[in-house]
Amino acid sequence: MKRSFAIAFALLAVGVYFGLIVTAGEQYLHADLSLGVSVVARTLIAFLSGLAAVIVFLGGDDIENYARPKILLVTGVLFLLVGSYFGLFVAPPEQFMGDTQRIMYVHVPTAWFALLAMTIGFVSAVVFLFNSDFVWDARMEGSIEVGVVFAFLLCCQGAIWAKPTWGVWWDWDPRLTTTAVLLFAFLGILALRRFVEDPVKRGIWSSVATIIAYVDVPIVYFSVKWWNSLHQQQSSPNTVSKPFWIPLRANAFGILLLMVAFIMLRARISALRLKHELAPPPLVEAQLGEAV
Amino acid sequence: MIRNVAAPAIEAMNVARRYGRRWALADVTFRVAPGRVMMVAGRNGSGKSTLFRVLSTAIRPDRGWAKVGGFDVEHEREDVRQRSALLAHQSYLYESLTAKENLDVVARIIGRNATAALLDRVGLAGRANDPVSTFSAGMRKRLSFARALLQEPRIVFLDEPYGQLDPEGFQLVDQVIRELKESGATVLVATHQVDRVAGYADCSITLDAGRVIGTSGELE
Amino acid sequence: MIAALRKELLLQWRTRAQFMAVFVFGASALLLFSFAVGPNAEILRQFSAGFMWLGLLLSSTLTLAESFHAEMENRALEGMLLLPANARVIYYGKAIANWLQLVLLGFALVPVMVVLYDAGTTRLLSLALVIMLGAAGLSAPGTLYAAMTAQVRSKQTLLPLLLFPLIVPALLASVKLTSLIILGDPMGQLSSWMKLLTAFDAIYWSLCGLLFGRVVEE
Amino acid sequence: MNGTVTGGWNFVIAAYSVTALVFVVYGVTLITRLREARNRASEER
Repeated sequence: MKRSFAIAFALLAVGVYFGLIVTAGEQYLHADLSLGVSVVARTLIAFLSGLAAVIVFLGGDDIENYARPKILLVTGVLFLLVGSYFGLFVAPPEQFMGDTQRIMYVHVPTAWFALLAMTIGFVSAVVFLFNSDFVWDARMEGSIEVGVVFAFLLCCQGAIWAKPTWGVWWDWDPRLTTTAVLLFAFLGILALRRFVEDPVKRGIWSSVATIIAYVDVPIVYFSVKWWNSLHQQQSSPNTVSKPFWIPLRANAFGILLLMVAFIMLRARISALRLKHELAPPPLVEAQLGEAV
Repeated sequence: MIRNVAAPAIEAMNVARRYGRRWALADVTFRVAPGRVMMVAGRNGSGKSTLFRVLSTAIRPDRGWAKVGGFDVEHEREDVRQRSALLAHQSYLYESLTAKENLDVVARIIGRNATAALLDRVGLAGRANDPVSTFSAGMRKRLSFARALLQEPRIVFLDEPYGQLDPEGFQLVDQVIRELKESGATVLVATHQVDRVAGYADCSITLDAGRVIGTSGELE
Repeated sequence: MIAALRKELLLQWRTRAQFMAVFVFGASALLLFSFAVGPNAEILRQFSAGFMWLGLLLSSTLTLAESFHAEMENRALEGMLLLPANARVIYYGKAIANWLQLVLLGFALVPVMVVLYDAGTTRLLSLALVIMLGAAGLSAPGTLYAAMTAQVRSKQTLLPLLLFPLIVPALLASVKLTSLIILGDPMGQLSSWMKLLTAFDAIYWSLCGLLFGRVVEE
Repeated sequence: MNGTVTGGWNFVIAAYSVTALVFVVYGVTLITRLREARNRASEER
């Protein structure tokens, strides 16, 4: 358990090195730290090792340990501070979007990790249905709630982005609309969990509902896309050019760590309640004197 | 599948089941040989109904395991269901359907008929075409009895079979249980009519707070 | 399967008064929608498809919840499961029965829509097909969620809360298809929407059948 | 207008503030809820 935490951190460090430090070295120190790895490969490594870190962090998570989420929380905040500093004060305004482009540095990573949190919820639901291990029920509840919070945040950021860009708060953009639908679908699942007392039923039903809602994501996306096809197809905001990499990726790693920490914390709350609910029957001696 | 014929009809090992936070069954272990009539005694809330619901695969045990007719109640539910029937606390009847329709629905799903004969048997032939919603509690009990018998079970769980019945109904239940026994079926009867059932039961267990606190007679 | 379906249809036939009540509810919803827009015939005609499907959707939560009422009354559903009948058979019996009822309700709401919104069409066959596919999209997940929420306190709120976000694609496709049929289809979008709706139905009819057993077995 | 969105700093500030607010509030509630749950668990023991 202890080892998996170290491995996850090492994976994260690899991702941060290739995704962030090499680029920062090129930009500001004019030093080549790439170790001969090409740009495309670096991006791929950063992406894959970040994903692997999330899997190892959560898969090898010791639900009894309360120090780890806090370490992750602090590290995540540090990344976010660095990323936001670069995003707000260092990165140049974008060619077309001007300064509003800076919203993208928090908006895009939030979108990635909202979807990832819900994917983790989906995976936990499938695992729970197969092995009935309540650790996965706790993880499912944690990741769904974090997914809901992120999706809510995403809708707020999306509205703030849409106003200066298209002049309206809500543009029925397929991605944003899908997020809103997802937000309501997963809110419904959290409500369902509140109304079911029996922990076994609660686990199974919410797993089933999670699977059903998650499968809906691509269908909702395509239906909204076609439905809204008469509107202008907005181009993707430019997040690919190198000057924008540092704030975007620093924030991405920061939000990644926050997401993992939030899920861990929330799963611990659920696990404590489940421990209470699933306690074995009390070992009282049968009172033979009172037999019928 | 070939199973050992001498194997117990019902075997429960450390069975426990929770409703919410309350353990309705804490730890129940017993075995019954085929063809026996066993009485399950115990006051209200002692776990009799929960035990029957676990054994008839209506609910899963949270701890322990049980086998009915040699089949595991958790993993071989279809096999258990094919061989057993439960007369439950709830009647399992559709209120808007008539007595005959209720039986026909069951008969069609499991591929049997002879519903008319069964209705006659439980004394409801005259009300066969009245909807269940007009029935009294005792008549519902009779109808659910017919519903359980329709499945031609080898192992029968009767939860309070005498509840709400008239004296004539008492006689009917006695007779049906006797016939089931003669046909070689295993019958478990949960009841408060201890004296009445003790007259014909081969053995008995007594439950309290979800545990077995007494056994009598030859269980195996 | 046939036996399970027959049972459902018999139950529905016995509660046909309920169906009339739901139909009146749907029709009055259509009437109320027009008050929200105002007596502008052109706008009403434009929105007619959306209003009809919203009316059907609102009515569907009533019929879906009702379909499990009889099952919960005396725990009849548990009784069915204890027969050596597969949970999947029970699910498909119920889902098909609910689908038939929704199709019937949809057909009944069409004349109301035509009269109120002046949204007539001669392509009745395609309209019927759309109603059948759209109702299938409502009934498959709706039956599964109704089975869950029937056992829960405050089921009236929970069923729409779970169901409405889920069926957004089916609703969008059905509304779009219906209005393409009524208002004409200049861009030839009909077939791609039809494919989307069919895909939604196929996915949820198989997925919900797989998962139903886990929901009702205890 | 040359196709560039000018200004918009207030929107940027709003977006960053909302983000910070949501993260901080959610993080704080999580930690307090966890503390409560742990206290309750230790009381029962």
